[in-house]
Amino acid sequence: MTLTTTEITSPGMTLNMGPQHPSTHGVLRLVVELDGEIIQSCRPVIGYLHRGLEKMMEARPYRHNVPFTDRLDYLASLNSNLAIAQAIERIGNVTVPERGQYLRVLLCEINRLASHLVFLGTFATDLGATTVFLYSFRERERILDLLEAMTGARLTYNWIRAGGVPTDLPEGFGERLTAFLDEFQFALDEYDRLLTGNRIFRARCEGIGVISREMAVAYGASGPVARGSGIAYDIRKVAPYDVYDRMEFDVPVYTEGDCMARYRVRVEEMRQSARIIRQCLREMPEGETMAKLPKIFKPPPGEAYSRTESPRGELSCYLSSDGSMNPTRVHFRAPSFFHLGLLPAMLPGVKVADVIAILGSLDTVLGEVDR
Amino acid sequence: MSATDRKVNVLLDILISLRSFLKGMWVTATNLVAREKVTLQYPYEKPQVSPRYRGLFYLPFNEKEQRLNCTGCTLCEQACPTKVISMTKLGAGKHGGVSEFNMDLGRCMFCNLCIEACPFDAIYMGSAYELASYDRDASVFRIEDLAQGGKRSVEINIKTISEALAEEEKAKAAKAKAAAEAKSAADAKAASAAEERQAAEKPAASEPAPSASPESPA
Amino acid sequence: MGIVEKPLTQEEVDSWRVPVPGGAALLAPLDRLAQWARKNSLWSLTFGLSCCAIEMMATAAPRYDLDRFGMFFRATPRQADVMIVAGWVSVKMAPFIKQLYDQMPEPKYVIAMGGCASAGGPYRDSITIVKGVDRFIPVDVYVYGCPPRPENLINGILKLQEKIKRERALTRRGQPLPAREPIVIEG
Amino acid sequence: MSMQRLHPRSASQAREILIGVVIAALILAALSATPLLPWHLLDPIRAYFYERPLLNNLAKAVLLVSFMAVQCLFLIWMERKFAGWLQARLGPMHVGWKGVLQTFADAIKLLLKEDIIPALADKPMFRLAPYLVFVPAMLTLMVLPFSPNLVGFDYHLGALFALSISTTGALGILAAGWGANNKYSVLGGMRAVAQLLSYEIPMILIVLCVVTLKNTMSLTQIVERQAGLWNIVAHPLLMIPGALIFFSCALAEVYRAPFDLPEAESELVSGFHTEYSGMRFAIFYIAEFANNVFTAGFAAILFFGGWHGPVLPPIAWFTLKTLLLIFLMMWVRWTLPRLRIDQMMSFCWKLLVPASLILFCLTALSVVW
Repeated sequence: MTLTTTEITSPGMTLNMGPQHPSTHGVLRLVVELDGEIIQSCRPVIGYLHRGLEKMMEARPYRHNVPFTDRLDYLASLNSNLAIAQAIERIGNVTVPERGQYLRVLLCEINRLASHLVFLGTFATDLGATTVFLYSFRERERILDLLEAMTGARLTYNWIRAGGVPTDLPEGFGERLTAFLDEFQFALDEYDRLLTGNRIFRARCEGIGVISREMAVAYGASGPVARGSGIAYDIRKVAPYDVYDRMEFDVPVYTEGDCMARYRVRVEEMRQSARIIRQCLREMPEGETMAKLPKIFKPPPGEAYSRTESPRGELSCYLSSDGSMNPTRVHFRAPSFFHLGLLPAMLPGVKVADVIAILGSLDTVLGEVDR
Repeated sequence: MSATDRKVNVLLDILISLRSFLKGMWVTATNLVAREKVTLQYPYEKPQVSPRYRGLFYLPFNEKEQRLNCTGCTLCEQACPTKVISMTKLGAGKHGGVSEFNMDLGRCMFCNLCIEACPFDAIYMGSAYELASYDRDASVFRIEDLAQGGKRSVEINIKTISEALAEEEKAKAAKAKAAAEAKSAADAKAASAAEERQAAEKPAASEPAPSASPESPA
Repeated sequence: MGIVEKPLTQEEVDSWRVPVPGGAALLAPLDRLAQWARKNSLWSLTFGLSCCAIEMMATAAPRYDLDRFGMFFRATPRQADVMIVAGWVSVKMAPFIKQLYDQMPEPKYVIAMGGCASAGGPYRDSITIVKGVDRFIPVDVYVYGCPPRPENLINGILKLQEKIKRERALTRRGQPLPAREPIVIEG
Repeated sequence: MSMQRLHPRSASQAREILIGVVIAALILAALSATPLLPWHLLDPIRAYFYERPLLNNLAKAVLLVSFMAVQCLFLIWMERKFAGWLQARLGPMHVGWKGVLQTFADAIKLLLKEDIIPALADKPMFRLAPYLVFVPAMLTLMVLPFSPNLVGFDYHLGALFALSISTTGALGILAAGWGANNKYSVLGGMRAVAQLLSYEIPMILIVLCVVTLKNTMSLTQIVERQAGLWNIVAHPLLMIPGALIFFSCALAEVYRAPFDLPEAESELVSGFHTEYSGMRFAIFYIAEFANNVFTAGFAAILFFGGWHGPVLPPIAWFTLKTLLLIFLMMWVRWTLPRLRIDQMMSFCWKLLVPASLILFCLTALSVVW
């Protein structure tokens, strides 16, 4: 007679987090199977913001496509603009004037600051430190003031176009920006004192949501998520575009791969962005900001692929042309999408409360996931 | 790790934690007491938006020529990615204008492309941003909402343009009349010449078939 | 999926009048009190969809500070008075928004923030986007802009407060809605 | 200092602070003047009530509850204002002077809201739960001595009474979580009960320390025996760690950050009161603040000498101490992140319970010696 063992399991509980949940940062739905407080499996459901953007872009001329990218990654719309602008330039063989390139780098880095500040605020709020959110938004407002002075909008700028940047800096922009950066480093120190050293914050972040180096590579993680896992991968260094090869900056890398590492990477990136902005302001040459594009822009048949480093990771754009006014295919490689893919692999075995910390530390923007 | 070490570590950890809490609380306390409150009390204090701010559109009114700059060339309409603009043209060419100019802000992206497309400086984005309403249809801004000076300037615009058009029409009519007169004079001349010729050739005219058109050579 | 909204008749509205000795004269001050309380305590639902949600967050942030008007964000619809629909509404999301709206206790208000929530916005050509959230829930105030500035949103909230001030809270429990065509969610 | 370089305060706002200080001073002065009022005019009324003990107690209860409700509304306003200032904004501004009437508007609105009972809820439990939370919160306040002769019910086992009654609030929260039939509510309710019961143990041990030191369980007696020196000054080695432990437990008892897990907004939406709307939610909210007042007052009695203090009258001192402790709680709440549930439990069982036990032994030893 053989002994058979039957495993006795308690019926799990299915918890639906989202689509409307305070911590999902937009409309993501996580179907989480629980055993007590431990997660058995997790299935992210996306598509609540799907709007057929890539298809819509195919029906429009190249020039009209740029404003739509504002709404891809709405926390860093200038970076999204840059991705498609570069692809259009490649496909149409347009060279951007040098001042235009400097301006682009400047604007992108300012926007990176704004985006990381939103990360900081929302991440801290998810962990219960509501005040950090308000402090970081206080500094962000000043960045938005600067960007409004430059571009005329607060969130969806559409100010990096194919060919360059449509206008030059407004008067007194450099001084205002430098003054802001001088104060900003104190603000960063303040966040450090409020969060980084805090024992509770460390307890919530250290060793939570560990992404190993191999896993990060396997799942196509990029940006701060990859750099938090010990991969020194930054498109600005690996495949420099615009004038990033002339900039002096460090790529912060932490090897722990936990939430804390990703948080630290982003905070350190803010300091590095400030460095790049200062260099841009110092070294920017005079001259044209935008290359002339023909009124009716018809690139030769072919394909183009651009890679840029958005605050969330590697944001790339693929364009193909058949020689007509409209692209035949537009595709974006959105970093957040790949990071969401990490969730089902990471979450089993962690506690429910850590889901929020992990999701917050991945800093996904659902606008670019559901295109 | 020995037991005493662990005890010391626990104590140390407590002290470090307390210190980190106190550090954070010091930050919030300085913010409470020593820092400015950055709040802008909106309905009472209105912010100064930047000169480049992309708010509500307006059609500038040209005082010198007593009309809106817009010529109804539809370049902005073509430049719009989301088909916000629709207009009714009034006349064409040099004296062209618009009698209607609708913008549906419900689908507008405020992307500035229409303004860049305009060669006549006829459309701008102003600093007005208060766009709330109880009514969904209020998203469609008509020409009298957009034009500088409102309804009056639209009326003036239409008047100026239609006057110009009428003048043009008159001039055209006069020109056409002159041309027609010249033409009729020439025709008359030609006719009389033909008559003369006909008269001269009358004896031979009855020979070809009458069905043949006058242009076709016999 | 179709949601048909029937306009109220005057008889129905009249039947809701609360019969009280003394009538309106007695209830009017209470009415004023209720209006005052409702208009000054608009707790809003933490509910953001896309870009406009970031501006909504900025409105709650120190520079604009919604708390000045007694507005703060509640995570659960049961404790919310106003739902700010901030962002584009896809066909997949629409039933959830309807559900959240149904979960809110009366009296409840909706602000459609931004072009997308008001009228479909730039995505009016897209098949997956509902052309305005008023296709399935009644909207009180539309705020246009892409995204609207925080001041613009506050302006919308002030408009909503004015609307609440005109409402009869106790003497009449519902206002006749303007007749509308039947509303159907497309897609 | 370097930190001052960010957003330095302007002069007009300094003026506002000055106004606040002046108003606080005026209120304190008014409180100090209360003994000078012609209280003897009320004597006939008092006599009437003293002859009828049942009516007397009823009147006391009604007075206490209405006073606490109004005080809680005021406290909520203060908290919102405080949070606003701490977060570089202004807080309520437009309802009444500087938003004083804000919470009154909130309360009236909540009363007029539709009352929803979910279809799948356990209806009797759902209805009962708010009162199960509210009543203990009010009962605990009954034994707090606001001044030598202002105490609702001068019970000789006051400390025991307060501790045991405050624990029963957990029952209401569990009922709320369970009755709503919502997953988040259940999780919140479970967390609340686990947290309350665990943190009760170190709290009781610390209260026992004080009781052992002062050799009485009556709260009035505990205060009276601190006449010369406050506990925290008289026995610094025992009472400073004791006060710290008590303070952490108090934070956990009233569900305040960093221990606000039962209603952690980012995790559990609103925890146990997720499904509550309108009036019932208002009751939860007020009970929470009444608990807050109670724990702060309790701490003031145990460690800071209750109503004792120079110059000002007893009631003013007690209010001042309670308010300061409440502010401390608010300050901690708006600064620290939230712990995870298991971390919080291990913090209690691995650190607070042993520490309070050691402290209790030390106290016993010090008394014996």
